[in-house]
Amino acid sequence: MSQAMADAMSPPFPAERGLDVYNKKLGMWIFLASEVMFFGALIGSYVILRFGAPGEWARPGVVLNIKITAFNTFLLICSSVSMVKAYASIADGDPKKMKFWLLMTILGGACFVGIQVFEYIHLVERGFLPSGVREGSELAELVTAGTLPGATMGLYGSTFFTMTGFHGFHVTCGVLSMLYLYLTKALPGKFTTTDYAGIEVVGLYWHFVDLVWIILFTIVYLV
Amino acid sequence: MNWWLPPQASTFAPSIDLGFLVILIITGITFVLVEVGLIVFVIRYRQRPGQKAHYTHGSTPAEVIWTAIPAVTMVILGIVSNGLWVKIKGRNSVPANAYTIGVHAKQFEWWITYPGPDGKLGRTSTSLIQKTTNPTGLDPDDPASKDDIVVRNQLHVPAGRPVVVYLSSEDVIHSFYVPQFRVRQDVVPGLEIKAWFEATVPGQYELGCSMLCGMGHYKMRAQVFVHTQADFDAWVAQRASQAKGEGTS
Amino acid sequence: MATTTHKHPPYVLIWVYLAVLTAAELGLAFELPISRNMKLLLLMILAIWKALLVALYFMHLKFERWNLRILAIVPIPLALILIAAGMSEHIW
Amino acid sequence: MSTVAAAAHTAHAHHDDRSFIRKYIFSTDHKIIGIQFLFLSLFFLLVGGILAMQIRWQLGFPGKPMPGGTLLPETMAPGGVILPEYYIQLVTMHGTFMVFFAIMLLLVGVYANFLIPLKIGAHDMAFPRINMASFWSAVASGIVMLASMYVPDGAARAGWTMYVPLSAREDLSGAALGQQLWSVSIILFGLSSVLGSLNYITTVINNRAPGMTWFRMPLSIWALFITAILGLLAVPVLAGAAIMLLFEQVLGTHFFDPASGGQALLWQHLFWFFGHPEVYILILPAMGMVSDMIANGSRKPIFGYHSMVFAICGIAFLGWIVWGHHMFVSGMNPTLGSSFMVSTLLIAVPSAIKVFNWMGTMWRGNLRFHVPMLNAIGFVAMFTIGGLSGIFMAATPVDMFIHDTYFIVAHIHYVLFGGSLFAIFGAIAYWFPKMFGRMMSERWGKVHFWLTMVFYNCTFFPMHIIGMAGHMRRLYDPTIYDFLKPVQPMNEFISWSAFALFASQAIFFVNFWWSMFKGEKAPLNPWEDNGLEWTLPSPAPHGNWETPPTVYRGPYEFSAPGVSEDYLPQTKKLPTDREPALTPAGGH
Repeated sequence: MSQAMADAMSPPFPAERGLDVYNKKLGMWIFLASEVMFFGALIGSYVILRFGAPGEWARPGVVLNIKITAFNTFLLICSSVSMVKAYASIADGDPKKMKFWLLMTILGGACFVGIQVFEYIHLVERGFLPSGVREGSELAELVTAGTLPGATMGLYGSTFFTMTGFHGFHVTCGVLSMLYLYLTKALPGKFTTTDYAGIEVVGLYWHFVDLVWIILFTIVYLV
Repeated sequence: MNWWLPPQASTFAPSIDLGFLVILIITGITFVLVEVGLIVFVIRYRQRPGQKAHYTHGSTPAEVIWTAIPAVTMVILGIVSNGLWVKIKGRNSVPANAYTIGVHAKQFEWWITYPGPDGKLGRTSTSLIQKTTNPTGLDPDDPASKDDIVVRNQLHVPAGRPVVVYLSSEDVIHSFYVPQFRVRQDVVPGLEIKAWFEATVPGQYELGCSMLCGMGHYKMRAQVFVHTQADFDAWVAQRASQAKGEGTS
Repeated sequence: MATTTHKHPPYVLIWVYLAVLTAAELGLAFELPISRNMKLLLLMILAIWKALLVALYFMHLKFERWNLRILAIVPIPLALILIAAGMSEHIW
Repeated sequence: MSTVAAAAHTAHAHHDDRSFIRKYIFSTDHKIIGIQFLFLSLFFLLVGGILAMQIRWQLGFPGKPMPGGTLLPETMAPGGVILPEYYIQLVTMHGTFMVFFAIMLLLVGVYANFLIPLKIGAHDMAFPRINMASFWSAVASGIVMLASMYVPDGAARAGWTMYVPLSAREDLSGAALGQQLWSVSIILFGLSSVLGSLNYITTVINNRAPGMTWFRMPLSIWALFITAILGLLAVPVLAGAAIMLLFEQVLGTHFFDPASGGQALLWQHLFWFFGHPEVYILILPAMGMVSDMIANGSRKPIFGYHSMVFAICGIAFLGWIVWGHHMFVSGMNPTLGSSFMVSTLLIAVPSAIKVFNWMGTMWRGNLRFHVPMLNAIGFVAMFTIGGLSGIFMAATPVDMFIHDTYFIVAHIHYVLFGGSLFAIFGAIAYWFPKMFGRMMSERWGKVHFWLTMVFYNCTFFPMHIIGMAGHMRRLYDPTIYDFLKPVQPMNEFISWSAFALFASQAIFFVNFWWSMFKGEKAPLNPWEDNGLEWTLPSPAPHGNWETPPTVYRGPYEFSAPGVSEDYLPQTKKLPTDREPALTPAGGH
C-alpha cells in the first residue's frame, strides 16, 4: 500500500533514491520530530518541576474534572479513527466516504477544542490560573482547608495551562488545516486514489496530536 | 601587569594551576604543531608552474594515529581532572573540621554571617528578610542565631583552616568568586549550595560577583581578609562584643 | 495498483483497544489499594501502550521502512536525556 | 503517473514570467531567498559590530564620553557616557544579534539555502513556499528584536543566555517590554529555523540528482544537512523555554520562580540543551564550506573524506550530551559535572580529525592562494586556537577558575569570529560569482583578510591573558576591582585593536557592494571547481537545471591522474563511468 503511494507521489524530478517517501510526507515526519522536542521540553519541564516540587502535588480530580476530560480523550481517539477511515476510504477509491469521515474528524476536533475552552473558563471561574490559585476563590478555600497543597499550586497552574494550552493550539491548527483540505480539496473532488497526499500528511499530524494528548491526559489528569 | 594567573592564596590554587599548566603544555604542543605545519605547507606547497598536486584520498594509518592520540590524551586528562574535581566540589568533599560561614547574596551586595562562639549558623528564612534590620532573614527564635554576626561586604577567614561557605541568594543568580583562592560557585536562589576552600596566605583579597546579576553587577564586590587563626579569633570576639553592645543599648 | 484492494489494518479494533485502555486508566485514577508508585507505573505502561497503538497503526509506522521509523524514534532519547539530567539535580 | 507529474514540474524551469515582487521580494526561489538572507544577516552583523564597539569603548575607557555618544538618548548615555543599564543591554544585544541573527543566519540561512539545491542538483527546495515563510518569519523576528532596543525601558538586560530569575522579573532586571520582546523574537526565530531545517533535510534526503549518492555529497552539504538536524531538534527546545519565559513575564507563571517551587537551573538546562547543539550549528557549516575551499585551493582530494563525514556526525552526536559543561559551577549535581567533562573532552577527538585532515589535504598540494583559500587557512589556524582553549574549560577544576572570565570570551570569539566568520568571508568570495555573476576584487579581498587577521588576533588573544588574571565577564567598569586595575592598559589595547578591526571591515563592505555592480564578470567556472553549481550560468536561472545533471563521482577529484586539467567536474562522464541507477521504476 505504502509502496504504491510512494510511486504515485514520488518527487517529480528524477532523483537519486531517497527514503522512498514523497516529500510532503517526509517533511511532515521531520516536522513531527521537531514537535517531539517541543513537547519534550514542555513535558520534561513539568516532570522535572514536579519531581523537585516542594511538597505534595494536588491529588487528581480535585481541581480538574476527570470525567469530562476522559470524554474529551475518547472524542479525540474517535476523531483519530475517523481520520484514518477517511484515509482508508480514499485509498480504496471511495471519495464519498472519505468526505464523510473527514467531516466527522473535523467535528470531533472542534468539539474537543470547544470542551477544552469550556473547561478553561470553568477552571478560571473556580480560581485556577496560570499563576496559581486566585485569592478568595473556591480553590483558595480548598487550599486553606488543606485539601489542596498551597506550596505547589503555582507550579500546577503554570504547567497545566502551558501544556494543555499548547496542545489545544495544535488541535486548533489541525482542525483549521482539515477544514481547509475539506473545502479546497475534498469538496471539489481533487483527491483521487492516486493523489491523496493531503489526507495522509494532515492525518499524520492529527494522530500525533492525539498521541500527545494520550500522554498529557495520563500525566496531567491522572497521576 | 601580571601575565600569569593571580597569586595563589588557597590550597586549591597549586593543583588548579598545575592543571592549567599541564593543559597549556598539551595544547601548546598541538598549537605549535598545527600552526608551524600550516606555515610550512603554505610555503612549501605554494603553486608553482609545472607542479601537480599529489593525488591521494587519505591514509588510514595516519588518521588512526591522529584519532587515537587525542582520544587517549583526553581520557587521561579527564580521569586526572576528575580526581581533583571530586576533591573540590564532590558531595562529601567538605572537611569535617571546616569553619562554617553563611554568605547571602542579593542585588548588589554580599551579607556574610559568622557563627559566633557556638560555631553554628542560625536558621534563616527568606520570609523573615527585612531590608535594613534583618538582611539575611535570620530566625530570632533559633538559639543558634543569637550570637551570629552579620557583616556587609566583608569576608573574614582564618588561614590554614578549611572554610565552608553556605551560599544563598535572595533574588537572582550571583556567583561567588575569589580569584586568588581559585574558587567560584554560582549562588542560585532556591538552592543552598556549599563551597569550601582553605586560605593559606594572610592578606587582603577581593570577592567579586562573576555572574551578570543586573545593572549593578560590576560593583557587587566585597573585601576578603585572610587572618591568622589568632587574629581571626580576636576579630570575631571584637565583633561579637560590638554586636552585644549594640544589642543592649 | 488502483485495481487491487488495499489491505488496511483493523482500525475499528484498535479503536476498541484504545477505548478499553482509556477506561482502564480511568479506573486507576480512583483510590485503589495499591501503592502510588505501582499506580504510576501502571498508568505509564497504559499511556505508552496507547501511544504505541496510535503510532504503529494510525500513523502506519508498523508498515513503513526502517529509516522512516528511525526518524520518528531519534528525538525521543534526546528528550529523555534532558529529563534525566534535569531530574538528577534532585537526587543530590 | 510519475512521468506526468515530472513533466508538469520541469516546465517552469524554462520561462520566467514572474512579477518583480514574486521574483525578488516574496520569492520562492532558493537562490533569491539565500541572497535575501545574506543582506539581512550582514545587516545584523553590522548592528552587532556597532554594539561591540560601544562595549569596547566603555571597557577601554570607562566613564569617558564616547565619541558620537551624545547622539544616544539620555536614558542610555547622558553626555555620551555609557550608563551601566545601557552597558548590559549592549552586552545582551551584541550576543543575541551575533549568535542568532548574524552567524546562524549567515551560515544556515544563506548557505544552506543557496548551496543545497545547487550542489545536489535539485530544482529548488522541497517546499519553496515554506522556505519563503522561513525567511519572512526571520525578518519578523529580527524586526521585533531591533524594536526591543527602542522601547522606553530599553532592550533585554540579562545577557544573551537570559538566565532566570533576572530575565523573568522586571523588578530585578529593570526592563519589562524589552525582555518580553526578546522572548517573542526568539519564538519567531525558532519557527523560522524549524521551517528552514525541515526543508533542508527533506531536500537533501529526497531531491539529490541521479548519481549523487550520500558519499558523493560535498562536505559542505553534509555539514549543512547535519546542522539542519541539530537545528530541527534543538531549536524547538529553545522555543519551548522562551515560551515559558514569556509566560513567566506576562502571565506570572512559576516555572523559574524558586519562591513558588520553580527552579532557576531548569532554564539553564533547557537553554544549554539547545545552546550546545547551537554552538555546533554555528561552526559545522563553516567547517563544511572550508573543506570545499581547502580542497579546491590545494587542488587535491580532501584527505579522508569518510572520516570527515563521520567527524561531523560525531561532533553532532556528542553535541547533545555535553551541554552541562556550561553549568559546571552553577550548583549542578557534581557527578553530572564529571560525566559532562568526559563527553566534552571527547569532542576534541573529531575536531582534531578535522584539523589534521585539512592539513593532510594541503600536504603535497599545489596551493592557490585565492581569497577563499586564504580565509579557509585562516579558519583552520584560528579554529585550532579556539578549539584548544576549549580544553581548559572542559577540565572541570580549571573551569572553576576561568569560567565566566574573559578567557571564555576569547574562546567563543576564536571559534565564532576566527572560525565561523573567516569561513563566511571565504564563502562569500567563493560563491559571490554564483550569486551575482561578478567576481569580488581579489586584491582588496587579500588586504581585508590580512588586516582582519592581524587586528582580530590583537583584539582577542589578549583576552586570554586578562581572563587568566581573573577578569570577569559583563563588568561595566573593571577598574572597580583592585586586582583588575593593572589589566586596564591591556583592555585599552584590546579596544584600539577592536576599533581597527571594525574599521577594516569597511574594505569588505565596499568590496562587496562595488563588486556587485562593477566587479569583473565571472567566467563559468572561476575557481576551476568540480561542484554541480559551476555547470550552471552565473547567476543561475530560476529552477536551476533544464535537464537534471547526472553525477559520476565525488566532489573532490582534483589532480586526478590521466586527466589533462587538474580538476574533474562531478558531471563529466569519463569512458569508464557507468550511468547511475535511476529511481527504480517498477516499485521498490
